[in-house]
Amino acid sequence: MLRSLATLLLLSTAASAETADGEALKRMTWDQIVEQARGGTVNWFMWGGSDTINAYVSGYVADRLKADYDITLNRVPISDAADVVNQVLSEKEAGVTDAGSVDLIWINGENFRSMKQADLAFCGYTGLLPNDSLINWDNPAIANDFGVPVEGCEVPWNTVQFAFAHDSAKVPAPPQDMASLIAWIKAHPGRFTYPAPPDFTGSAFLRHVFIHAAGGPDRLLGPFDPATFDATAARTWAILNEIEPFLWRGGATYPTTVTQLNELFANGEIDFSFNYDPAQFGLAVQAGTWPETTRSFGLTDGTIGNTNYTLIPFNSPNKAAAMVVQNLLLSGEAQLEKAKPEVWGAAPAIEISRTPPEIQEGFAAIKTHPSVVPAAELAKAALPELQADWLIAIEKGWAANVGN
Amino acid sequence: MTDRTRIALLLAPALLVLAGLFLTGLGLTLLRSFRYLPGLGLTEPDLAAYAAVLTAPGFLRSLALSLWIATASTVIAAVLALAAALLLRQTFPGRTLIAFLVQLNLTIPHIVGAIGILYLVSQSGSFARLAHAAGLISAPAEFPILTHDPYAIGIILLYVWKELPFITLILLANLQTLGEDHEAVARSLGASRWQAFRHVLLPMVLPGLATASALVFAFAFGAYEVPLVLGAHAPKALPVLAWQAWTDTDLASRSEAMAMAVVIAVVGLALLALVARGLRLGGQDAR
Amino acid sequence: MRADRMRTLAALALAGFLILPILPLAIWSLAHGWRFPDLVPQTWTLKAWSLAVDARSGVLHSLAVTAGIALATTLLAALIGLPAGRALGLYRFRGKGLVTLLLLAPAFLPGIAIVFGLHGVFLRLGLVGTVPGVILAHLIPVLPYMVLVMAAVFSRFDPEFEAQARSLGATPWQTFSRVTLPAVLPGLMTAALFAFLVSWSQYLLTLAIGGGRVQTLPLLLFSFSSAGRNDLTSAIALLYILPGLLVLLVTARQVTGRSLALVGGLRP
Amino acid sequence: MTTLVLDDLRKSYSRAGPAALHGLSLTVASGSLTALLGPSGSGKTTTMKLIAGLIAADSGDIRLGDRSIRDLPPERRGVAMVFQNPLLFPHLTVAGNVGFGLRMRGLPPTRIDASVAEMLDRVRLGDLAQRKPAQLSGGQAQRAALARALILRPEVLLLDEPLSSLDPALRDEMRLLIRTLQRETGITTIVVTHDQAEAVALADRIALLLEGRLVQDDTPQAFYARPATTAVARFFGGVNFIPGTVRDAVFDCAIGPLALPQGLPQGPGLLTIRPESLRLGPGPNLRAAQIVAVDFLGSLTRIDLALDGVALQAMVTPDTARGLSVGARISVSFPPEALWILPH
Repeated sequence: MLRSLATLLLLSTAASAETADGEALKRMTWDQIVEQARGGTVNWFMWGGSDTINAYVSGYVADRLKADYDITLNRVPISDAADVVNQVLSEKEAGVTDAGSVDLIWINGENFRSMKQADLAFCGYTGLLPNDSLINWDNPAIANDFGVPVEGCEVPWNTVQFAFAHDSAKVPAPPQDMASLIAWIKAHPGRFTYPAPPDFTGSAFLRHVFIHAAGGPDRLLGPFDPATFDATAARTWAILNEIEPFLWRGGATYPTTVTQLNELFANGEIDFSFNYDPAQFGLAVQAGTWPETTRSFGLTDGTIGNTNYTLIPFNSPNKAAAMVVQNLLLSGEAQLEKAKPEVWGAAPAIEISRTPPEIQEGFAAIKTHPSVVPAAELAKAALPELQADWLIAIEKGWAANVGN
Repeated sequence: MTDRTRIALLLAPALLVLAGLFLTGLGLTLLRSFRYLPGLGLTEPDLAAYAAVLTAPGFLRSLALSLWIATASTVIAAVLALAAALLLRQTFPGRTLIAFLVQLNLTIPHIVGAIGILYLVSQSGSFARLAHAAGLISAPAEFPILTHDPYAIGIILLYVWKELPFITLILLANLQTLGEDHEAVARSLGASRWQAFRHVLLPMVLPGLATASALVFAFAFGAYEVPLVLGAHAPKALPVLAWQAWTDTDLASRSEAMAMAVVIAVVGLALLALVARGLRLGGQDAR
Repeated sequence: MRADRMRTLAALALAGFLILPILPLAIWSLAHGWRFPDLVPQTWTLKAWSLAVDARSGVLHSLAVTAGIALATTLLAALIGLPAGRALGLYRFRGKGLVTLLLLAPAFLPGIAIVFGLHGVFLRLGLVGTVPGVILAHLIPVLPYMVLVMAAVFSRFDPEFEAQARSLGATPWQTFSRVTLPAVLPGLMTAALFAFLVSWSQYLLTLAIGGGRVQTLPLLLFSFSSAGRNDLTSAIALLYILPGLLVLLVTARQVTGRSLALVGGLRP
Repeated sequence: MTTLVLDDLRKSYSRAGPAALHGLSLTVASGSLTALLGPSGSGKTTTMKLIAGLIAADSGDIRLGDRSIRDLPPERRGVAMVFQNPLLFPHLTVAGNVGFGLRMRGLPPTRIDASVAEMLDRVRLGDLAQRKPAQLSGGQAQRAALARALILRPEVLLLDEPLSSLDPALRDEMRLLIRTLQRETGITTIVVTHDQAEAVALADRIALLLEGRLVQDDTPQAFYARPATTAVARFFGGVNFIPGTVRDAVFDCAIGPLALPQGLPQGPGLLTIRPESLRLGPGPNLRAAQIVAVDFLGSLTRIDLALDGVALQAMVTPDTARGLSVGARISVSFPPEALWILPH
């Protein structure tokens, strides 16, 4: 324990800007970059609430980085990526351009948009990563993060798709689409709720209702359009206000986090939970938090899918090492490892068909947890993510019209 | 070395640290609340952030909520602590154990207590389960709403739990210094037990009680992590609202966060002024 | 003897109130799945504890960091607060009221009131995200307690003892270490305990100034709590209580006895 | 008016604390000023607190006139107590303190003000009515404390070491004030003290407590002339003790037979004579002694004597002592009326 404290003290004082100059790196070959990266330390800020994900990163990933590249991975657990964006922003404002405290962020959505807009991301280097070839950049769901073009500013890590969980012992026949879900809510007062935005998951649920109110996603794709928004939003608030009295606690209050939603579901206070990462359902059952009879499903009119990424801030002093981390995360082995249900159960962000045969066999052999709806099943009805402007407008509108 | 130099030297490190950290932090917060941000090209201070904050209904509701939390917690904790201190002043079997529990509680961080309270009194918490076992409720929804509730009952409960020992210990120390003789005199002068408490003991411990209560009020008003764990989605406690505004990636809301911080600081300073007046500090130099 | 029974009841109620919120934590830390309406978990397990002490979970590392920061903060606060307490406790001087007010102020101004500005200052100094930065930030809420308790201690200290020692041939350092320090030590221990606990419990300042990189237990605890792992959260919460409990046991004699009166020394 | 009777009072404490009482019986005559005398730890303060009702007796009874007050709460006993420290309430003015008891009784403010003003004048604190206790001198504070109790016209007034916190000059003044006020009001008063000289100077009667027991209850003079035990004699400054046997009116001892007054108990006993009663020079029961030491003590001179192997002490005026030197032999006489026999 003392040693780890000493390391930390040293780390914090020795914020040397070894590979802060991104432009210089871009002119190097991969081998040169790896050479630069050796012996470095990467401070990876990521949501730290899942012990399985933590174990994968601090165990498998960190061990391989140490063994193969002598890179020390310092996982920095956080509760909200927005805090990190804010931190980098503060650093920029204070003129810290080459000695930032963040080397890598697990990120997507509006946080990515914020970073990109404020020029906080290190961009244009992803082609240098050897495993970049495994990414299908032609897939719009990969090349756009919540509708914002990635443009070499971040590297995909996982793909996820929104799914609902229910206890099959209590609700044997859950509603299959948004319309019947709304009907179900009205027929079962107090048995449903959703986390209040800006909770990430609650916000995603809102977008499903919004798309439903719009009669489909088609008119919502592309840049923000105030006229379309106003018309759709009015219908959305009407629906949400209509179901509000039938929600948990009569809609007087909403859970503030998806954690509270999960807790309510675990204790049978409500009949549905939902998550952007269905693998979490299996983990909750394994942890004993949720009943064994938990099952999950997508809606027939579609659920939103997205990709999440890792990003290097513009002022990271360890860009080379961070790039090596990103490259390792993309590798077939690393993606396969985290796809195993007992490890994490996360869906890969790479094209499996481009990996070596033994990796492909590995993926084929994976049996998903019975509580987790298979990604392929969900993919049959997938909705695209809306651009961040829509998202912000929906969140603000909800606070003013529904959750007040 | 003259006494003046000696005193100056003795005080210098503490004043340097506090001026360097505390006053600078406060000063910069104030400066930025006036939207003075040369780094971003804003060099004309204005009151826009205050205007935005004070006209937002959310802010006023949050301010009211935080004031309510602090007031209720302080009053309840102070009254109970007074009773606890009077109890612990006596000798009875088990007193040592309770005195230990009171001290132990002082060492428990707020966030641990907040999580404990959450597991205890939420609608699916231990009490709800007991109620279910006793046949009083059949589902969590029937249990009273004590956490994440609009009246902040869970938050107040936590503060009472956590601050009761703090005030109790200060009162006990106070009572120890005072002894029991003043009450004995009052009784022998014909005061009933209640009168001796009301007219003698209470006025004598009041300065200590008031200071401790002011500290508790300041803490309950400005703490961030407790309402984060136990608070409802709306309205948010003021510190949570301020933090959210600060971490908002929209730079405009940062000035608003600073303005909210200044409002919180003003409440704290008002408390300090009250305490200083009560203790006759500040005005009197030599004491 | 009805009064006796009332007193016993009140004592029981108080003890129960103090201990109750800890009980669910203890049970949760040993539970595998504990859902409503089960009064006790259906399966007991040590899984949460083994995860908590597993190096990869970072809990022990955080424990060390938290303890190291608290100890360093306490030591620094003692070094700064002892002389200041002496000045306030032994001397009368112009501006004493003002100085006392300034030293008292951080106890009344919540961290959130200064942390945004402090963050800006520390960013420029390269202290954000560093352990020294967090220690410095912790000094702000810690110093008032240290200074005021030491002021109370010194107000009861007779400097004639030092004069006596000097006249018997002691050097200034010998006088301090053999005469002054032993005399104020019980009070210093009380102040140190408070300083340690204030730093130990700090959440907001660590979150902001540590920038996530200085991962103390409260931050980790919140992280797990917000992930809904009640079992892990509880195990960490109990671990988080442990060192405070140890410090309390070690210093119990100092704190329960005469020098508890010094807590009243928070009154200047 | 009201006689205070303590009947076989017992009080024991589980742990170290105030002294215990082992069956105290004492009658305090109405209107008298009695000193409760004893060294520290003898049970004086315990007795006072029992009378005041601040602690409860294990057994025994306390009666005021013909009613038992044992189970009454303090405020309904008609007993007021003044403590060793003035214990003025720091948050009240002098007037507020003096009027405290009347306010507790719910008297109208105008009547309280009048009584307080009158009382303050009697203890010469009229000018200081609006002061806070912190601004008073020790003597002023003690007078205020006395006034605070007296204003209630209690049936019994208890004073716990009222002079011990004052410096010697103030003591005489305060003693006189207590005496005067007690005589004027006729309130049955008990003064606790550990100082026998103070007890003698102040009280009509003295009750001496030793180790939780009443050993003698008598007039001050009797404690000098007729102490009940050796301990009492020693407590009152007795130093001369000679063992022997009383036969008729003669005491047989190491220095030969001494003539005694009539009526003393027969058999073995301890002869005592106060040092100031031992006469240097001729008289009854004449003996020869050698001077061992001469110590000038100011108003008196102490002469240590050796008489057939028995050590004796005499107190004489400096005039009498003039010319005496160590080693000289002088004659010493034992006036029979000054001899007293203690049980041995």
